[in-house]
Amino acid sequence: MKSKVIDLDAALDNVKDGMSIMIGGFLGLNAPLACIDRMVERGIKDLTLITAVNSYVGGGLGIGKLFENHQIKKYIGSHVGTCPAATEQHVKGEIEVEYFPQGTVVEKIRAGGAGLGGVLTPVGVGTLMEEGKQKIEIDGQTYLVEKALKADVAIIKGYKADKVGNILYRGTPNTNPLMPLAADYVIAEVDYIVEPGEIAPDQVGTPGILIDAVVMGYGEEKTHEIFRNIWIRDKKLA
Amino acid sequence: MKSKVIDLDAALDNVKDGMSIMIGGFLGLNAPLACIDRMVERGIKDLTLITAVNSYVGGGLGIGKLFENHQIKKYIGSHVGTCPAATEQHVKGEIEVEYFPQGTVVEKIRAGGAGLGGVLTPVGVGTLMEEGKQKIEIDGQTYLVEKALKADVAIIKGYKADKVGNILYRGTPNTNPLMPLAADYVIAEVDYIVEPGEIAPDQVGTPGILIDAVVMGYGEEKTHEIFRNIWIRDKKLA
Amino acid sequence: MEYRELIARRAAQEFKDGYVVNLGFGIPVLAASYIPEGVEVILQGENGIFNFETVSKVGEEDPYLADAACQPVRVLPGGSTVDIAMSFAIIRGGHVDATILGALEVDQEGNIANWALPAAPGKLVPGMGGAMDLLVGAKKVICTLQHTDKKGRSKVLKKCKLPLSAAKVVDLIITELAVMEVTPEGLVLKEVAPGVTIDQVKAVTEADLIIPDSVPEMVL
Amino acid sequence: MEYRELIARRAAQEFKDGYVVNLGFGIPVLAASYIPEGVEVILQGENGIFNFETVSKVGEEDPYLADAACQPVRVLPGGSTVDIAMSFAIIRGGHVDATILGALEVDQEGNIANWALPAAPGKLVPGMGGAMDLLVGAKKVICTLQHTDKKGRSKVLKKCKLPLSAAKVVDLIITELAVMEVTPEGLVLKEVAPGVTIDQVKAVTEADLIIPDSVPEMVL
Repeated sequence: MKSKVIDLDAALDNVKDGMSIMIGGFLGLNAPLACIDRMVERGIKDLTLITAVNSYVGGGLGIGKLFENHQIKKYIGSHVGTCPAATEQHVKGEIEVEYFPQGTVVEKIRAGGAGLGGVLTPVGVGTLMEEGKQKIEIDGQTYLVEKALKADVAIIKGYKADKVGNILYRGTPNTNPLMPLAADYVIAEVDYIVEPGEIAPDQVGTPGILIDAVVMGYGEEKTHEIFRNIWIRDKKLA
Repeated sequence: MKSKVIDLDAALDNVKDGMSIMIGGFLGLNAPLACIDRMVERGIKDLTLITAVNSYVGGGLGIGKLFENHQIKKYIGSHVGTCPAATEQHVKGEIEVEYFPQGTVVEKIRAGGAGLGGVLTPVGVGTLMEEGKQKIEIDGQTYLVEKALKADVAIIKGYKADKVGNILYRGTPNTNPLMPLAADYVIAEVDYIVEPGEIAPDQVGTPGILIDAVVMGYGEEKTHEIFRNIWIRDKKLA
Repeated sequence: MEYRELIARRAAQEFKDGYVVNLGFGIPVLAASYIPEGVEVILQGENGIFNFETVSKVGEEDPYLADAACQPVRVLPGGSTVDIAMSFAIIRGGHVDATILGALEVDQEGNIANWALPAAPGKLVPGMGGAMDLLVGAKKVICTLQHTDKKGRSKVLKKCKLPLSAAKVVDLIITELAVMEVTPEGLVLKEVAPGVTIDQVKAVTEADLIIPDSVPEMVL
Repeated sequence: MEYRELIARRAAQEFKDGYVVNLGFGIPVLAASYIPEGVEVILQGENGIFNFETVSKVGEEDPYLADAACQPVRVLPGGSTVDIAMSFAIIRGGHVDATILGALEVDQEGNIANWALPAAPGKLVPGMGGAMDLLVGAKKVICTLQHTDKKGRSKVLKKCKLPLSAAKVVDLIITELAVMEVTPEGLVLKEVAPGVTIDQVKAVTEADLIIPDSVPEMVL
């Protein structure tokens, strides 16, 4: 099998202005920070960003930077609240925001990747979430029909990848295992790259067949430093 | 946290005549063979059995025995073909059979466990699967509405469990990780029981909160012997 | 007692041994500090983590592991992590015993509003996060909030005015003045805070309160 | 050449380097023995396994690991196992490049019947297993079957008579006599088996065949 390991910039050449993009991570944790930082430097713009949650509280890390640098045209996810720039741009009408309950956006991504038309969820019934949506009755219960979501690109974060793209996750993998099925081009940023066979088959969180490019992220040491520093800054650690 | 380890018979006391039951495994592999054998001895009957696939080819192992012993009233799954007893009873009208495409029955179980009303699948459109079912149009494509499935009991097979029910799978876990969400009472049969903390948190395939009872299965050695013998018998191994 | 501590202490009494619980930010998380003796609960974070505790000393953190507020945590023995689809399958599928969440408003039908404030015409903030899923999925929904807003207006209403997070889901409302239970008959006053009279509660409650013959004081 | 080998050899020519393929039992699995030099394919088993090979010596087997026919296998370096929901998400989601499946009948519209034989009134056997999902989900569907049944009747029809597995999904039909492609215009005869004439194919084909000016012989 051919190696999928490429330079981070070569991978990002496939991310163009105006594209829809799913980015893994939960408030910055297990997010592809190196790719995002480079996307900021490259200034790729007019993006439709799809994530489960928004940036680390207060912004300044991960996808927060994409909002701060005005690269987002539309945001699809469960909140803007943790990201001051996203909140401000939303309130001023500078970006379009489409809210979904977190479990719903997660299932919409999963459905997109799994070839399903959408999701039948009881969540949001009786709320604004109903607006403009089909509803369906099953055994006397009402469900919203939430359509499947796909994207042009997904950028995910793994702990280790082998050269053919098998991903091992560590800690809380959050949305990373879902997105590779739902996008046309999939970049996996990881902190270690190993040889095929070094990740045990039943510890693979995402099979390599779903990954187009493996890129080296900041590595474990720098990743640790980033989080240690923000947690110290925010008085979570001392 | 309290130990969930109990005697196999104490767990099976919760499986009563007439119940619906999901059983993990794929053609017998990674199936709860000890529980099934004991269910045969106990003669629990009139069961509605829900599985992705049927027994090992030719029967005589795992759920095949439940058919051979006439304990199944209704079967929900993707085929009867591998199990001569199931096929014969179906053809004679002795059991009720409800077929679904394998991916559909898997998603129906997942939906049942995940609080979703059902699944919107393109699979089965234009076939007999359409009969009596709602269809829904999303962006010009037609999907079948396949209702969520739940059961009274699920019996799954893990490799290891810790005493509070966290499950580590080995090899091909098949339907085992899905079923614990979709049943009222969940028995996990395993080949090793270990202390809490001995399974790394990110290797847990099913969180212990979903498991009601942990029971000791045949253990690795006997499991190995069972499969080695049938594979030799069937000329797969020599 | 400071109102936050009072509410958290009372909310903690709702924990039962073995409960899987998801706690919202603020007062709900504080409730974990007052879990009764002999009661063990399993914390769930909707990012996909079970049975954890926050860590606070440099060196204890794992940069790949955090709770749903992105605080550094450790997984306790018997805990686990899962992906977020599994996490919300567990939430929505009814496998979380109780959630404690804050609210902007609640009402006597058990409706709750806790996700949307109009920041500009047609612009709602901050978004619902995982609250809607928890409200619909958790077996028991406990809502903790201050009884009134800064202007003294009741936040326990006949009918919520803000966009709902979920309809008819709240089981119990705990404020610094009272504990109220949503029942098919209406909102029942179950307890009052120490030193607070029924009339004082009624005076700042817009909702119709059903007052039983005996309304005990909270035991904190 | 025995018909099974012939079909399998020709089917194997459809493998492209890097393809993820799912092979049905029988002739399709046999095709894996004839993968062209320099072409690497990744086998997928719908029970949740990628990049594996069967093992046949006692001691090589793992009692927790098998393919979708429950045969003992080993995972090759770069392979993996997943749960069955992920496996079918991958299949249905269009992430499998090609599937080769047998059939009872196919027709000129690309319909295929391979799951249901009436064994008694209203009783169909053996059931569809994972075939319907593969037929709808795989990017390319290759159908391998004998051109006629035991009584010499065509299995390549104008319209399938048995219950369909999927509608309008077959891309390529490979029999011991011919290769036929399903196109918007109809069923096109692409190749004939060595020594077989176009007329011989037409004589045993119920479907309307579009015959191009040049119909090469299979190169096996």
